[in-house]
Amino acid sequence: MVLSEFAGVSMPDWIDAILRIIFIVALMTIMAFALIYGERKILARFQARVGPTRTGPIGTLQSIADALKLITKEDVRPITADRWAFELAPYMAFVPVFLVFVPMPFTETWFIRDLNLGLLFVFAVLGLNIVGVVMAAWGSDNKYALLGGVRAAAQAISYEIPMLLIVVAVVMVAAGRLAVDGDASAAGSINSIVGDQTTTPYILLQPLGFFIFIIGMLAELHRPPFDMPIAESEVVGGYFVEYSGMRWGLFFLAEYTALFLLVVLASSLFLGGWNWPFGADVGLGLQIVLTLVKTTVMIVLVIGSRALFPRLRIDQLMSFSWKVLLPFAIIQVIANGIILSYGGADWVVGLVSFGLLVALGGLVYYIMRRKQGEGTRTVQTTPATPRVITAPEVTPVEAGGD
Amino acid sequence: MEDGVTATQVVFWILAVVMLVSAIGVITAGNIVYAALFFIAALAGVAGIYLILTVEFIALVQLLIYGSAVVILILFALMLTRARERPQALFGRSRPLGIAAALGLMAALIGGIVATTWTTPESSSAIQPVGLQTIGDAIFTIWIVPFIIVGVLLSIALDGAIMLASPDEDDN
Amino acid sequence: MVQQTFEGEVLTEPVVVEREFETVDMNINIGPQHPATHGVFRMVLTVDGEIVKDAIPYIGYMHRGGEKLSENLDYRGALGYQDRTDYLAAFNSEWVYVNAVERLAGIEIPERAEYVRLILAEFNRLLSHFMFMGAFGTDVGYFGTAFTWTFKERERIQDLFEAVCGDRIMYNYFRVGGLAWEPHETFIEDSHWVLDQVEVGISDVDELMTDNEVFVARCRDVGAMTADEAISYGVTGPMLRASGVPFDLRVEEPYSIYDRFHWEIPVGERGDVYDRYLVRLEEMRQSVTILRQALDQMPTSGPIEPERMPARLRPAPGEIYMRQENPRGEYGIYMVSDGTDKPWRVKMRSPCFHNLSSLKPQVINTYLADAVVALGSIDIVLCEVDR
Amino acid sequence: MTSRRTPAAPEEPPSNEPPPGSIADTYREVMPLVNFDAALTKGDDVALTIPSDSIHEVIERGREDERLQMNLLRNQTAVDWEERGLEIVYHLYSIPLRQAVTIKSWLPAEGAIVESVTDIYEMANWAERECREMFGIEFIGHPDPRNLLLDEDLDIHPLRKSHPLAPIEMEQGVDVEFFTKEYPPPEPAEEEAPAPEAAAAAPERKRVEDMTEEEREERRAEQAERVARARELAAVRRAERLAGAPPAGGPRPEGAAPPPPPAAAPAAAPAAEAAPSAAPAQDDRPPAPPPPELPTIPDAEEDPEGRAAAQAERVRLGRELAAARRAQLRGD
Repeated sequence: MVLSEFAGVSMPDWIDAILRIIFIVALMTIMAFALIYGERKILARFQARVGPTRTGPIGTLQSIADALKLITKEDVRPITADRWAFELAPYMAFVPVFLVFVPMPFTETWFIRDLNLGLLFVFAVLGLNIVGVVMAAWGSDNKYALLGGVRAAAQAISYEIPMLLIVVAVVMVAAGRLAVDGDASAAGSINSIVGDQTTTPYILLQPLGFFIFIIGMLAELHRPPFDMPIAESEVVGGYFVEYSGMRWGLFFLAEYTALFLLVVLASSLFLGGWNWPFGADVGLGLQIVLTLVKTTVMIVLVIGSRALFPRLRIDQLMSFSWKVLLPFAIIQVIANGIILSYGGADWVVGLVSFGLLVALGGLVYYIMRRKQGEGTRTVQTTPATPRVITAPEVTPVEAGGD
Repeated sequence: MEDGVTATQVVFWILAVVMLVSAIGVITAGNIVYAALFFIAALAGVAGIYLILTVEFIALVQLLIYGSAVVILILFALMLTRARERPQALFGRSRPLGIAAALGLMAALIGGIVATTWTTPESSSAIQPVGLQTIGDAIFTIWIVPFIIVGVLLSIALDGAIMLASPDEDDN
Repeated sequence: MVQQTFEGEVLTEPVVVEREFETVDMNINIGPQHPATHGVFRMVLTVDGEIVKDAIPYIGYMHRGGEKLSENLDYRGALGYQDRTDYLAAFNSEWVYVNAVERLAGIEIPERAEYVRLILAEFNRLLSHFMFMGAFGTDVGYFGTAFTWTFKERERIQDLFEAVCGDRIMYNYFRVGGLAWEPHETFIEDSHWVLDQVEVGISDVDELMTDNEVFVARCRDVGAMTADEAISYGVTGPMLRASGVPFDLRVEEPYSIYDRFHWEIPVGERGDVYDRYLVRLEEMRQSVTILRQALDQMPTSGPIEPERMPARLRPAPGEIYMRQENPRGEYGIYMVSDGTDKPWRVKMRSPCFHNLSSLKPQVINTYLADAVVALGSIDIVLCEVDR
Repeated sequence: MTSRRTPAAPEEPPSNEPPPGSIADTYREVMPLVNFDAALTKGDDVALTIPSDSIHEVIERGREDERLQMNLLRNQTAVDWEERGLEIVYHLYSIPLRQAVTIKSWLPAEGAIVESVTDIYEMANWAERECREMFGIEFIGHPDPRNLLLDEDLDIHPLRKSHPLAPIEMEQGVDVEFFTKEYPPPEPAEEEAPAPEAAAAAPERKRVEDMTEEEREERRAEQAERVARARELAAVRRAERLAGAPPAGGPRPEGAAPPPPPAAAPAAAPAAEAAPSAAPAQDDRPPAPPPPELPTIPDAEEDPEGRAAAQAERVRLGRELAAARRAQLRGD
């Protein structure tokens, strides 16, 4: 029996695996509860209101109240719904998201498993999430759900490709830097990428990567401005419209866990995770605080985008991905390849990437301005001079009534 | 290494059973969407087998490409078109032809399996996990020609698909 | 597949197009119970994938026979129905009805009552346009931000209304010949205070929505309507002005004391959803300027109803088509009197009814999301459509 | 309430001819063959009354002619003058020339047929559909003459004066007499004097929460007694009205058989009296079929299937009754 180590106590292999699984589930539910509460409070601040204050001291027990409500609610299944697809969809949607937790580095030593191909594992497993969504959409035999499911599938595929390409670009940069002092093949694992960012976070080396990754993440999570699949005003809740009670809770749990994990991934890939400003030698406590601070900042940004952005239409959403993000991602990968293979310095990669980002920003700005025509304000005001009507002189009929 | 039942063998047999059941399910599923879901289970089984052989890269790529992209496109197509109500082709006129082709293919496969001499490693720990870098070097040095040919082939297929899908002028 | 519902009536099967792997046309029911319909309005869209092929609107859910009931109440009694037709702009509807009866009976209205009426009506236009901004923001995708910001301003205006006439929505404050009772003493100061807050509110909404890239992308060139197409559908109000026709009844056929103020009419160019939004936004600012001038010129004392009012109003036989500029368009009352104390016929010309009839051409061959946005931009109030 | 009072014949408002040079003259100039008789309405608008067969031509020329350019049909409705027939009204406005006109025309009360103007104005599509379902005017050439505001298969025309408003309410159990009574003009003020003492004499009412048990009991008994008295009063009044007093809404059309005597509903009838007991007097519609006795719904605990079956049974019976009633109304 290969003895492996969990929190200092060595134990047989499979007990350790089970313990880690239990750890993932526990931590993720707590994190999801915190996120639900956080989102409602932050969203409220954006909308000039206070958010939940009744349950618990300042509404802190709100998410527990939600969970209790969901558990006690009846799990309704429509008669004409397809039994298997409808029942299995929530599990198919939330299991892959929990698996994504495995390679995530919170501090130098705190992670479930430092997989050698951590990044590839994350995206391979995240892809299965869409299968759950499509099963839910088709299973609940509801026109709105079907439309929501089709939109979710189209959006997921078209935003996963640019994200993957950007991750490939980041791995190329990491491999280039790691090859200097070790084997480059460690570049696949997220922890080693974070380990390499003691001095320069990759956002300086790959600003375009960070931008495209954030947009891809928003699209992957169906968050505004990409929340067309669950747009209430058109498809009334999209693929989980027929779900209620705990099944809907699972979808909700999956959504928030995915939000937390992708934000952790983004901050470790680009903002240096536990490593950047203070380096590795500072105590584990400070590292975990650093990770959480970065994650919270980005989560506030994501929630802010939910309050301040309307929804993109499905064809604009698709054309933005295929015609804008994908080409720039490919150019980024090619540029990295050329610079790194000819021994270019890191700052050269950063400069080129920044140039690409500026070009992307300019292109989007141009598209938007051209679409608005000669400027948004196409409404002129003409002075209102009320017309004087020469009323024909009519003998005033004296007020009727006796 | 006692030659009793090791953990990997248990996992292998579980995966084998899963793959067999889902493969049969793909063919005999009444509903075409069930067939697609069984297809996913079969491909996930294949990825599992790769994981047992500790060839992580291929397993993850298999899961990524087949598990999410290809199958989603199939489901995508099924949901939008009328395919899901069409009568099953299982009992169509071309049934005998189908059986003959299937038997021929099985014969070829069994012949291939019997003919090759399988070199089984003496124990599961003997297989060294292959690093990412070696795979990268192999692809871009030794196998560069087939890699590019496959790339060209795929792009041609992509253009073909776009040609088919784009509504021809007289449609709307 | 045939779906059987509980009551046993068979749902319509999706329209089956016979081509081999053609996408199936689905009948999406934006039913009476739907967040996008702002009320009880049903629209069955035949959707091919995302493109809307055909739209069949169903109205009549809120039909309460207002016109028939008005014929059985005396001239003063039917005022209550006017609040309930357009509950977002109740003062404006009341004003039209009361003006119609006064013009029929030949009653002169004292100066101060005219000013109070105009001020309350313009405040009501602000109230209604704020409601549009909130509801339209939610249609386009702002998750509640537009709603809470605009309702913050609506609360202030409704507090002023509550102070003046004791109610927030169904005011029933105008009377034939003037007002029900004196507005409270600090009416003018309160109005000025509310106007300052409202100006801040308008600029907030402006910053939130107007220059937002995604908002522009969603609204520009959606549901565009040319000028003569709009006129042919009988569209009036902000939707017609957005199509480039400067048709504002306060200027075309001025009523009450609008000729004492100077303000401007916003006129759009393309007639699409974005222009309608801009016209309404600019109209809110113009309403604020009108209100400022009216509040300054308003006489602080004076009678609010004529000295001699007949106990039972029996206007001489005759007819009148009184029309005024409501926030949604031209609201007209065609009233025929037959000499008795009950009107013989009251026809309420509802602007939303005709604006809504122009929905179909805007929705065909657009995306489902655009259909919802176009419906939202018409700013319909279903009680007024069905009367 | 049909023709509760015959209107003081409004054949012509005090005929104030519109001043010369108004739009009436331009219309006469453009279409000399049609005889317009113009009148000035109270809102200083010009109303032209034309024969009903030239409506389409007048409106079409009104739109095309550059002297008129009536491009906005702002309102289209009808007025029911009972014996004198229906009057169809078009309000037109020309935005470029800023002038308004009202085109009116007289139609026969029964079987009014008008040519539809939907080919000229799109707005007329919905307006004419509403006019058709409310007044029963047939519009030839209308693209889809379905009902707009009312049910699909409802072929009654509510806005006609002949359509009874009161009997429907009476059928719903509203005491219409109370609303339509002619009130004598209010007597002089001194009559208010006694009222204040009565108010003072009224015992100070205690809130139900802080009443003792027997007070609550006594209050409940008093309420029950008051309800019984009111119900009995209503029954008496209904019986007296149906038997002797002239039915509201004018003389009953001759020849219609007097309505069958109301079912002998005892004064304090139990709640089952919800079914319309007395057919409204002058409404010659057949009395509603007697409501079938509905199966009682057992408790959910004892036998849930029984409960579901009973509910389904009630739904079926209710639907049958409605269908029978509608068939009866349609008289097939």
